[in-house]
Amino acid sequence: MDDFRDLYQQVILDHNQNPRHFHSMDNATHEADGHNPLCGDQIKVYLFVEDNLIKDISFEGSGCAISKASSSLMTTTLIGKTTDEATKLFEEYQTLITTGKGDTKTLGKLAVMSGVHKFPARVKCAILSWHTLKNALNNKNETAITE
Amino acid sequence: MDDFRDLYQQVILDHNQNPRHFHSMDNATHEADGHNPLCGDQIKVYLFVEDNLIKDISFEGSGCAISKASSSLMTTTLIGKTTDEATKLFEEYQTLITTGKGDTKTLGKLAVMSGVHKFPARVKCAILSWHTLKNALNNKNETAITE
Amino acid sequence: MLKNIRNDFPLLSSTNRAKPLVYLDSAATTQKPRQVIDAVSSFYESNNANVHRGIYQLSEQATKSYENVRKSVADFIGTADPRSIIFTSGTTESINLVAYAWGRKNLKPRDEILITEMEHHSNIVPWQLTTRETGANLRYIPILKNGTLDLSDPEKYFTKKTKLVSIIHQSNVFGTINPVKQIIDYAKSVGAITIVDAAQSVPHANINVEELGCDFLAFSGHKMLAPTGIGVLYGKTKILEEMIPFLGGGEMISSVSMESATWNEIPYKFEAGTPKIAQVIGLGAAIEYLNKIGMDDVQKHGQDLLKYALISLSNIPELTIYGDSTNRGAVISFNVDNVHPHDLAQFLDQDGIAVRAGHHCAQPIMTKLGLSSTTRASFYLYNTKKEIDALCESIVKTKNIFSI
Amino acid sequence: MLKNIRNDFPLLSSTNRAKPLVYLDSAATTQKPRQVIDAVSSFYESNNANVHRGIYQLSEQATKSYENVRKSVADFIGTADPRSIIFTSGTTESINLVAYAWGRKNLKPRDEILITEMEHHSNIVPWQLTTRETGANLRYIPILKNGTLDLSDPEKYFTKKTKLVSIIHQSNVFGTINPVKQIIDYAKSVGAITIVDAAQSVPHANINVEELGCDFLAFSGHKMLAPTGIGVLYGKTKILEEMIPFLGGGEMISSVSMESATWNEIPYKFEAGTPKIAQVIGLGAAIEYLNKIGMDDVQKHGQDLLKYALISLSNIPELTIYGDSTNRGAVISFNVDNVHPHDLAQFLDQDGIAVRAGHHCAQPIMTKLGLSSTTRASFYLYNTKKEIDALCESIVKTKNIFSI
Ligand SMILES: Cc1ncc(COP(=O)(O)O)c(C=O)c1O
Ligand SMILES: Cc1ncc(COP(=O)(O)O)c(C=O)c1O
Ligand code: FES
Ligand code: FES
Repeated sequence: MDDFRDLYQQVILDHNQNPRHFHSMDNATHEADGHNPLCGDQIKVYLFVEDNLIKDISFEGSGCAISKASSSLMTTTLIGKTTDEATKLFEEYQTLITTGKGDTKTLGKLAVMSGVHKFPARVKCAILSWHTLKNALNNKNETAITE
Repeated sequence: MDDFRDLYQQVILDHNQNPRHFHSMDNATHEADGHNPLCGDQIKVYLFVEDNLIKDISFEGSGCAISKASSSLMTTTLIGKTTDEATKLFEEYQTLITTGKGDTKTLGKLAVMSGVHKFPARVKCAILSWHTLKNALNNKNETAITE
Repeated sequence: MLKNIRNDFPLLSSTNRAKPLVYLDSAATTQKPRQVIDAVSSFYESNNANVHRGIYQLSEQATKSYENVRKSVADFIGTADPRSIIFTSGTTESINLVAYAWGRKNLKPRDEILITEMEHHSNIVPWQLTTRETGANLRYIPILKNGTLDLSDPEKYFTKKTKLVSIIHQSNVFGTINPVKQIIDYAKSVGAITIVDAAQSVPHANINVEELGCDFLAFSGHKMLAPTGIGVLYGKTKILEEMIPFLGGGEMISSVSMESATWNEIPYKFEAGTPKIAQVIGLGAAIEYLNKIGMDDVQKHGQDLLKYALISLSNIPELTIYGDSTNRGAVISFNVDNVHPHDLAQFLDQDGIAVRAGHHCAQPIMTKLGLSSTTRASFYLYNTKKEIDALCESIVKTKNIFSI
Repeated sequence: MLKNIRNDFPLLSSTNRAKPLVYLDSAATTQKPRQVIDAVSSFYESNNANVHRGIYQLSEQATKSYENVRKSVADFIGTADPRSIIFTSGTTESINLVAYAWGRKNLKPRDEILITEMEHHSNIVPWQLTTRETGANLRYIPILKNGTLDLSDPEKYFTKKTKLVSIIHQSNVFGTINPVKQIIDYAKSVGAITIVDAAQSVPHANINVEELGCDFLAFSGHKMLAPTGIGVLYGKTKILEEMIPFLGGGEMISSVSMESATWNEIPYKFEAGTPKIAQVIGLGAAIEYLNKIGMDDVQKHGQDLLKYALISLSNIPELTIYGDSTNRGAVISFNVDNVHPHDLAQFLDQDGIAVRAGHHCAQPIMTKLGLSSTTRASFYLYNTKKEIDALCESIVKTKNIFSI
């Protein structure tokens, strides 16, 4: 039961209900599509990057609470970070959701996602937006598919 | 044990050791090849038929005791019979080796083969020469394959 | 009705997340009765041997048991000839077998393969692969909003070009039972070969291939109480005899030389390699179990649960049920407003309830309906109305959490 | 050595024709230990669910167990990457998978497929079928009288035309263990893809695919204590990734539209349909059992029995043993003068002894040796010297009956 409460923390339910930066972006410098083959959900991530600084970021698409909250938290976390910092955070975050371990200081609000690792079927939900982000930053045109 | 003694009756062991009409035939009017895919054994049956009367019959090839005895007994039984009688006997014999039942009067010496039906893996051994005979009589050129 | 059945299924008295298990995912795979589990164990304990070629009692017995199941299967689907029963590893392999051994040989550029928009991936992808190899085209009979086939204009789909028609008997998404007899008649009128994907129908009702008149029928053991890893392809003997082999190897040959080989008689021609012996024995036990209950009662029980569930679920506001065919099986797909199916399934799981969320291996129809996924509850002979009550209660609870 | 092992195998204490069973047909299929039988039962009793897509605990557990076996298999054959392990229904399907998904795509007219004269039908017929489709030619490395390969003139067989080399690791007729490493090196020197048919070797010794350097390796669960209906294809990930799919259906796709589909990542791309879940679990238990004993001890026990049996059988006059490779596995083919192998097997059966008689699915080599069949005794970890004594005794008895 505690595992479950960890997974669906109030913050997550809240971000699901009211996802932040949940819209398209006209002047995006980078964008990419993401697809979770397990469920068929699709998202799109937009970035506005200047001098390696992520000045704006947004997303749209369908997804479960875990995916929406993860995307939403990603946007609020990354605005104002450099692309290098984003890439580093991606790795920290990946460790967090697959093992439950990570440095809460670096991760900040992302730490609420730690409960996911107890639910392997949902790890892809939590990582989808991040994979898509990475593709966007690398200017990859292919759809990111969660591995 | 009794099933087994039925299968390998002395008559059968004897026909295996000393198969009758175990040779080729130069002046055959009919001949056909037979093949048992279960073991790879091959035989050939030769017939000399005049006015629908089987005047001579012989066989050659490789085979187990059951197959050799069955072929040998077939030759001794059929010489002097009409081709129609042979076809009828074929059916009687098939019933015998698959069910153990049959009219001992019609079957004559063939009745010693009744034990085969208790050993389903050996039924093909007992029927091979007869299938081949049938093909020979029908002037079929294809190799008889036990079904 | 169907009393005391649950005691036969050891897993049904276990727990899921420390709650009594409510298993509502039988359309994916069913639970197994003691009788099937024991048949497999006892085969390994007292009869295990390779079949068909052994000159020893153990092997003879195993062969007999194995071949007897072929007869029960033939009987179970209403055909007299066991030679028309090929054991495969499942519906997927069964359909692929036809695609490779009939399709790739007989289809030519511009020939048409006709399926429906509500097929399972296992009845779509093999044909997409076949079209690549043969140049044939793949066409779809469309479906209507209510989850039934649009057969209003058969001439449009059944034409001289139609060479193969493969249809899902019962949809694993909507439960829709398709008018396969009618479709087979259309197909015959244009001379096409017919395949019925009966993965969801054979477990639930009396199916008779002679009545249906289909050329092939495919189904899986694991969806009808039998072990995983075993399936069946029924085929008309005349067609099977004319077909080229699929997998090459032992058992399927009559003789092999270095240059070439000749094929064994059917059905062995299509059963290359050491057979799935224990799984076949398990399938036999499953059929015996189903026969003992009687397929009419199995079907009636499914229909009772279905009706009860349809009413119960309809009473939940903001819940949408997909498909409302009048002729349907014990499977319901639905969604709850503002709750993603995977979240719903995760919340149900927490209450011990196992349902499925996703595209149910039927993406084309999901796309057409503008959905990426649904939640699916499916019922089998061991389910109860109380379990449906538990499902509804848990859905309402979840809905409330998500709408705060 | 290998003490108390027989108690793990329920069937070994049963009877054959009312005599204590002496099971000497493990090369055809092995008996199963309690641990494997129970692993399968207990999966059905407490963990049965479909894998990979279920959002409920039961399915998550099943998925975890299933994927853990993939890791054990990888480990067992010495590769670090579980993505190179594909679950199939057996060696036969494994080899056919390569023939269809690699061979039919990559082979062109006049390309050469190279195998040996001592192959099992499952490594001959798939290639004969492939040559028909592709126009490639099938060539054979010949064997010598002693049952070993004639590798005296490699340039004759390994040429620029050679595109695929598929070799039996251990002969199921002679027991010969072929120098596969050397053959793979020849194959690599001409740029050919390599397959090892390890159906008879993986059960008996430590096999390491990285050391062998082969591109593919195929084996069957049922010959190594595991259930029927499960096999493995190991493939180098880079090659698997480039290959087209084999069977189409669920699990193997990433997404499907009406027009086309994209494939799932490896190994799933090659595992279409509901997996052989319980059989995979059983394979895991078999590997655990073998690991516990240790493959070195398994091999040593086999070699001990082999040596003992070779000596004992050689002492019987009028008995011919086929093949005398110095490097060989625990399998002996022989014949007794004037006693047909099927009669011999039938007489042994009467004494409770299960051996195999026939062409052992290796007709080409039988034909070359001028044989239509042999009797074959094969040994595994549960066999004893006493059983070999019983075999010899019964052979002598039979011989006497036939020579009266
Ligand atoms: C050397 C060899 N290869 C392949 C096979 C085929 O294996 P299976 O029948 O399990 O597919 C066998 C056993 O029958 C064998 O001994
Ligand atoms: C309608 C339908 N067809 C085919 C299949 C595929 O069956 P299997 O996965 O057992 O091969 C399924 C189930 O997954 C199904 O529901
Ligand atoms: S279920 Fe689709 S992203 Fe979570
Ligand atoms: S074993 Fe070959 S004919 Fe009897």
